[in-house]
Amino acid sequence: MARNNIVLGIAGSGGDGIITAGDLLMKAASHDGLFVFMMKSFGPQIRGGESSIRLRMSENPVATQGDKLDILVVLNWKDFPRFKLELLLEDDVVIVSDSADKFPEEDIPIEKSKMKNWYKIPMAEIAQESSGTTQSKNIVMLGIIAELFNLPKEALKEIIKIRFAKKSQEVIDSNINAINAGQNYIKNSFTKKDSLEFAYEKQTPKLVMEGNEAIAYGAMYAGLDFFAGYPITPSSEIMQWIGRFLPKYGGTIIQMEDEIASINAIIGASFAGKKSMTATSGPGISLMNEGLGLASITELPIVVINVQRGGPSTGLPTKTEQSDLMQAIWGSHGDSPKVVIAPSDVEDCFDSTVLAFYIAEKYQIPVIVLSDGFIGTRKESVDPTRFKDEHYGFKKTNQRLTPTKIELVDYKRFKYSIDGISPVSYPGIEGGEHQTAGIEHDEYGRPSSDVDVHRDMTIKRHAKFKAIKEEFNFDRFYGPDDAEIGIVAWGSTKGAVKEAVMKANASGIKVQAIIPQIIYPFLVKPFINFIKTKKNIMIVEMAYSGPFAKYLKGFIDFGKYGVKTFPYRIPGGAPFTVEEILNKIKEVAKEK
Amino acid sequence: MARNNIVLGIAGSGGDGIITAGDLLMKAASHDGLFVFMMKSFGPQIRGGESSIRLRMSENPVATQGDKLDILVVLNWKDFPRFKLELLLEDDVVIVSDSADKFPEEDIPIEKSKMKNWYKIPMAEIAQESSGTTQSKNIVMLGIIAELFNLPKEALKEIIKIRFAKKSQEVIDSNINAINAGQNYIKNSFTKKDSLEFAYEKQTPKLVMEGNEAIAYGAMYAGLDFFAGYPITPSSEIMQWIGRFLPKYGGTIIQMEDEIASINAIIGASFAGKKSMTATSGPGISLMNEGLGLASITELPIVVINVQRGGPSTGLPTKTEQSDLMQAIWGSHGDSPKVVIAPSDVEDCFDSTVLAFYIAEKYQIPVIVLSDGFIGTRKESVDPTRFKDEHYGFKKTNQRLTPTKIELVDYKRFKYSIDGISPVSYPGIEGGEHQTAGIEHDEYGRPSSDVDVHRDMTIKRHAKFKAIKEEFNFDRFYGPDDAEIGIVAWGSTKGAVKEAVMKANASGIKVQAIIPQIIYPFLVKPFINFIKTKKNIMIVEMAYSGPFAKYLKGFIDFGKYGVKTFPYRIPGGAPFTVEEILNKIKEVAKEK
Amino acid sequence: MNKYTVKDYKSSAKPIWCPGCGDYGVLNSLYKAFEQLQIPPHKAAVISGIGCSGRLSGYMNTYGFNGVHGRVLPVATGVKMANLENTVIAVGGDGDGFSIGGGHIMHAARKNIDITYIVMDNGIYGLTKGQASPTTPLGIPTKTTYYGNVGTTFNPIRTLIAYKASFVARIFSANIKHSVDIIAQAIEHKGFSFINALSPCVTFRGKDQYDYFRNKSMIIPDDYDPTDEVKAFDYANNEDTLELGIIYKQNRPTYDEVLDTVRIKAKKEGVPSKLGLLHDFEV
Amino acid sequence: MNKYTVKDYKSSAKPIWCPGCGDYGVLNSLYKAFEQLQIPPHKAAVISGIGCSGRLSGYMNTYGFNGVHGRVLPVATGVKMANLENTVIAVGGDGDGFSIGGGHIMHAARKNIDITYIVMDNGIYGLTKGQASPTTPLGIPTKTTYYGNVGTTFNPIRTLIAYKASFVARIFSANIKHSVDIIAQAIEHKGFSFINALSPCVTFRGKDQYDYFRNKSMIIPDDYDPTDEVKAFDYANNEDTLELGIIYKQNRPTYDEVLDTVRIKAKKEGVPSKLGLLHDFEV
Ligand SMILES: Cc1ncc(C[n+]2csc(CCOP(=O)(O)OP(=O)(O)O)c2C)c(N)n1
Ligand SMILES: Cc1ncc(C[n+]2csc(CCOP(=O)(O)OP(=O)(O)O)c2C)c(N)n1
Ligand code: SF4
Ligand code: SF4
Ligand SMILES: [Mg+2]
Ligand SMILES: [Mg+2]
Repeated sequence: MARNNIVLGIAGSGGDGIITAGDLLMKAASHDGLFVFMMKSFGPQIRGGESSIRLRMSENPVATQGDKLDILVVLNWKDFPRFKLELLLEDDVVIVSDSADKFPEEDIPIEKSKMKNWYKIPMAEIAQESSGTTQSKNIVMLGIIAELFNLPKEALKEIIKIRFAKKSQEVIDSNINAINAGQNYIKNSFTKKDSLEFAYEKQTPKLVMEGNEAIAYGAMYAGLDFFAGYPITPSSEIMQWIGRFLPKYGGTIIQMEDEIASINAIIGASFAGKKSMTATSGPGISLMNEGLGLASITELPIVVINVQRGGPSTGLPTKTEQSDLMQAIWGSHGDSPKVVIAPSDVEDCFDSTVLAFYIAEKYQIPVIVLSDGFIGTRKESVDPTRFKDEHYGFKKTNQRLTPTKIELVDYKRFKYSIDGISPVSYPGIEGGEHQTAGIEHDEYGRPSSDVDVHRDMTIKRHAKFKAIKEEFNFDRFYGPDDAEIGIVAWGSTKGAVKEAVMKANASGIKVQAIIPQIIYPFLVKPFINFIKTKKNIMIVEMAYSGPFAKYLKGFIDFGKYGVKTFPYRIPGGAPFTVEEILNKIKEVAKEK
Repeated sequence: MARNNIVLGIAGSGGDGIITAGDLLMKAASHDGLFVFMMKSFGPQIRGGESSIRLRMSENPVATQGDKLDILVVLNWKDFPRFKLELLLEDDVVIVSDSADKFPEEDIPIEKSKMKNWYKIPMAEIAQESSGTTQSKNIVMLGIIAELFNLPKEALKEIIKIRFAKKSQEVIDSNINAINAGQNYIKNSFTKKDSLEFAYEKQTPKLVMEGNEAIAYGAMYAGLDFFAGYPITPSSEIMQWIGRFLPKYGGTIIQMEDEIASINAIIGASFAGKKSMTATSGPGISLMNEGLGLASITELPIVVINVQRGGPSTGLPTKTEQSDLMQAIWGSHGDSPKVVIAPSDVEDCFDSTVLAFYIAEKYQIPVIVLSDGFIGTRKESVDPTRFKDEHYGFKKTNQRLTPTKIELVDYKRFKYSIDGISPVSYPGIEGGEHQTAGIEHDEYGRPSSDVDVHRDMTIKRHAKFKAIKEEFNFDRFYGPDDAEIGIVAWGSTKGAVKEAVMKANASGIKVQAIIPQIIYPFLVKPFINFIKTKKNIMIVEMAYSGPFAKYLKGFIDFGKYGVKTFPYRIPGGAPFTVEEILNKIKEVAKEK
Repeated sequence: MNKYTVKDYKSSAKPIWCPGCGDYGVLNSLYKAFEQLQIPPHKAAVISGIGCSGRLSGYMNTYGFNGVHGRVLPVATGVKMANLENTVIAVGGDGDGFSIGGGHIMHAARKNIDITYIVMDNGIYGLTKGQASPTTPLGIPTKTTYYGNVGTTFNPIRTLIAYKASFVARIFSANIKHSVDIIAQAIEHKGFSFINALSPCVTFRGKDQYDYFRNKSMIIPDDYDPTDEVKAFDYANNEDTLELGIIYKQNRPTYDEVLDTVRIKAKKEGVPSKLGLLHDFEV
Repeated sequence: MNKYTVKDYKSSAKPIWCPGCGDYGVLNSLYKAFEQLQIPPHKAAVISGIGCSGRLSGYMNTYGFNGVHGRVLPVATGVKMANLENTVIAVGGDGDGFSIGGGHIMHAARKNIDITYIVMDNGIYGLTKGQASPTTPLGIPTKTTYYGNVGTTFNPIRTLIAYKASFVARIFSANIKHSVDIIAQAIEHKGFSFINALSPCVTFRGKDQYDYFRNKSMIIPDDYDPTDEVKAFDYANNEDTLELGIIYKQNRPTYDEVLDTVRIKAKKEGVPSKLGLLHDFEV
């Protein structure tokens, strides 16, 4: 059965070199121009412990990791159970394992029926024979499965050459030997029983990014000057990537002592006129809430990235969840307007970050980009033409409004205006001296505890929301406009929702999904246009308490439009599968 | 015109002794058994600067400060304008000022029509004559107005004796002299033109408390063992009161280095088995969000008081607002259940705090008490019988569930249960050793990153909400059940809402208000019973972005019940007046 | 005969640190110090921060609290002050303690809270996989300092002396015997005891870190007098050698002792019933 | 002739500190130091924390930033590192700096951020009306320590020396001439300069605080050598006297200088166009 779309999982212990193997195969596929989608998963150990990768490869773009594995490779059975919810298997899955690895019957959560196609191959032995050590088992395994299922064989060797170019020729040779040994084993002494076969046309090589890298790159593309941050899983890669590249352009990156210091430092840099950003995850945001309020009242542009992880507290550092939504909007005390944007895939991480800088600088408001561990740490093919200046240039060049000469006479930093935007000076501009303050202040920036000043300033700061709502519109719809079933989802659930919607429509159930990118302020009008055409609306999110559904209802009286809502909310940990959502769509379709 | 209910305002500069004067008069009134309601207001200066008090005195209980002043006393006209929104005047207001104080015509925002009854009295001169210094001007003023309007004259002298008992007889005498001098001036050389006259029956002396004191007292009543905190306006009095009294009972109070340390310290003390609490205001909560999540996932009882002030950021430290509601519920990252309770007046501060300890300890969950500057710092008469053990005893004696001997065999700290409550041991209990963790954990408390463990634990932690919703019911309704207009409000807006409802009903507009005390989890069922009988519902809050309205709508599909909502939301600074709300009720009454 | 032995202090969880991690040594020393002092497991609480080092509390069969990053001292302060009968040990890493948690040490130290605080110092962020910490040497590349670490290295011992900590020591995780002795003394010390534990991270600082610590450290000679703070400050310059042992020690009242005097004063002014407290609100 | 005089540095806002507050003296000294150094107002930023002391930035006709409580150093770090041309002064109180902000000083100091940090130290929380601060003397009653202050007093000078701050000084707000001189030197110093300004709070510590400071302080003799950290540590014991002047001073690279070497290294590895950075994502 020739397939142009395949999902492969590899599980084993850290020492088995699973990550390296997965990475090489993913790169080989990209080299051959395939679209890839790769997730890694680890246990809590830093070294050793269990790890797994799942890799989807396809001739066509893919939006998800693929619900179930077509191929499962196991290098160490005892590590498999930890991933039972993350590595679900197709009924006709093909299993490949090392025959030397004992199978601990009882504990393995695989139904017998799925074990029909199971190849036990002496991987360690082949490795030992071909290279004198079992260390190369992972590479041998690549040769085996490449040959078995027609995965990108030649490309694998190419990639090995590129990857180890900086090491010795010896290293390259021994790795290629290992591939060959695996391939030869299959070619020479093996009878294939299953019919699974990958078949694809080569295309031009693809770029591959993680969401965190796309954010880092997006920030630099948008003109980032100043980054201050503190490491935290799963966001650290953003800081690390920026730390490597920003200094080339004269920018400044500082690792601060904590997240409180980080956000205050970028507020300071923004006050000094620079495009500034920090990146963190939930625990860091909890510490930044005071700073976010400070940026809101001082009307200083900053971009804050939250790569969400499972909560509460330290929670599930390496797993994904969407439970920081309400915090992003309301986490700081007082009426402190800020903007919340949610990327929905890796490319969108780039896009959302560029947009975040645009909005922050134009509206002088803090912007939170709500990514999550799922998008942040997965690898996905991206389309290089996305990054052309035609698409983003206008956003990039947009600058803060600075005062004119005339405005500098009797300069009012916080001058009232219809859209809430007032020209802002910064140190270096003569005549623009002013005080900015976290305390309530008048138009000059002078502290004031007058009730009417507070009322006017609160209204001024919120006026920006109106202007933003006028500037932007929803633009992400999937499925036909005339569907009576609607889905609202946000962020990383998009992939599964999109595929589920396509499948549902293909199967005759009309559904349309909407995935807002700007989450807050909520673009009420276009949303109402959407729900007006619907009868039943599913609200999908990965947070058990259902914050997104509650948030939407806060703005939209669904009942008024005769629309019934069907919240679908689960705690985090593993990303949604397409099937889960499809099943829910079918349920909703039965509702009158 | 004899009145048994009177509203008096005094404005001047800090040095004028206005606060002392107000305090003495309030105490005199309480001494005579009157119900009092007193607010103070200051400018930003620590010393000097403008200050004002407004004091309502009545034979019957009062729920608000009274919209407008019947009597305005001004010791220093130049300080008056700062309070123009806080000291509104009745049309027939009587104004009393020092004739020596120049009236700066242009800047005084008082309509001419309200200046008909204006007595300029040589207060400084009388003071100088009677005591050789103008310092006693404030006390002379008390004598003057006491005589003029029949305020508690004899009680004033009593109170002076009590107040200065620890000082010398000389001090007492000179103050009483000053009172007499003021009285004599009116008796001997003054013709009263207005008809305002306070008339009342003496009753048994009343207790007077500020909301902050009521919270502090409530905590001690509920068995507080451990307090850690960091000063912040307008909550500091809580810590200060506790610091004075808790050590008497062997309890521990520590001033920590900041709010982060404070909340972590009380979590530690709670882990060690003690009833623990901290108190702060918005900026402090922003810093405590991470700790709140930690308490939530470790399921440790703590009580956190937030005396809200105007925000965002440093904002309006000395003025009131209700803009931290959503933060209380959602401020910490991740799905981190906590309970939010809102007191609505001074007595209720006591009640809410006792209730907070009860819920925290029983459900092993952090509880936030959302008070505000208005309740926290005003002085109000309270009914001493409220504090009887019959009312609160059951809540006070309730303890955490600790493990039985049998449960200590293979002890599971986080054992799954229907109501989410698991027996909790603490250091000292043999066999109860366990680890508790901010990281996701299994029933034993051991770290786990398994997806299904996280799912089960998330559900366990939220199960407490269901149990709480079953245990409690709404109990605060004002106005007739069959009213078609409803009002929902929370916290300190209660007073104005209650009076407005009473006035509206008296004037023939049927309105019923509901004021939830437990805000989160939201007691949906009783609320639905309420709205079922209504057509139009006003949602009243002092936060411009309307968080309370959005919050309610998140839970209740008003449209489904055919109910229209009318949010009434204003930025903070000054408390609602009864008239504002009444006007809004009239508007809503016109709606079909 | 001992009532409690090392195995009574071991929890059922098996440590998952990397093979060779210095934290194993600290854990073993702690087990032995507990044994030596015969601390009842149910009367001990080990409070930890977040980091590889923070995992330690989970391996102790005592009460354990694994909190959030950087807040180990406030939690430990609460646990101790809530019940003086408990032995309270705070543990964490150099990032947890000196970076995000840096603001708490001075206050626990100056208040002289009667706890023992062990910082497993590997000069790196282990758990987050290799970023710079305040004790990472200048110039070396880390994940966040691709071109070499910037920022002068923090000197924990000197700092703790300046904070007036009443017990300041250093141990090396590989020297268990010495570490057991120092940890036991720290626990016995009445007041705030600080131990900087040199504890290599073989994964992100390499095995060399063992050699570095081994070569640079030396056990403090017996005739050293740890009671003079200026001499101790001079001694702990960190540049020539890393002295192992008690570098500074002082006896002064603990926070709980001072609070007791407060309670006595408060009681002298009268102890009404809780309802009697209402008198405070009479006019 | 001077281009800028004191009045150019005065904002239109009139200070609202209590009559006699020490902060007036600090403000006046700062005006004069600015005049002496002829700092253009538009190239200076004064960053302040929350407290009575934090009001100072509002009285300067420079750029001013009045942030949140305790975060003056992170903000100042951002302002300075964003644009090295600006003179950046951070100001705050003892609570702001040593209590809630205590965790930031060590990092600004060890990184040697080129800013001047003035702590107006009155040993009390002024703005919140009289609670204990880390520098409140033991035993005295405050609003939060009704029965007398508990907790040993924090020693800022010794601590800053332990942090390796490159300029550590003390001034007394009543001695304007001396203060102007020290502040000017601090601003001119390349690197992190810390000034502990004894600045009485007449309202909550009483007028006596002037006498106390006056009696206890002495100007450092000319022959004092501030470059030896151990001697400086010894000198700054705070018990006998409060030395006024520069207690410790060292020249070492500032953070921006070190970052410049990083930038040079980074550029050496090639500077692609921003679109060219996409190569990093090729397989
Ligand atoms: C508020 C917050 N910020 C950041 C993190 C991420 N984080 C976890 S451990 C750690 C540092 C670990 O370093 P260290 O304290 O030296 O411990 P080690 O792992 O080296 O023992 C960081 C930054 C977090 N958990 N919480
Ligand atoms: C997060 C936070 N916590 C507490 C406060 C309240 N607060 C404002 S100023 C201050 C202390 C002031 O003392 P200090 O820093 O010594 O300044 P001073 O007024 O004495 O000059 C406090 C606790 C606050 N504004 N923000
Ligand atoms: S990463 Fe380093 S500190 Fe963490 S367990 Fe491994 S060796 Fe130890
Ligand atoms: S309270 Fe103290 S510090 Fe504040 S202005 Fe008055 S004297 Fe100065
Ligand atoms: Mg470390
Ligand atoms: Mg102070």
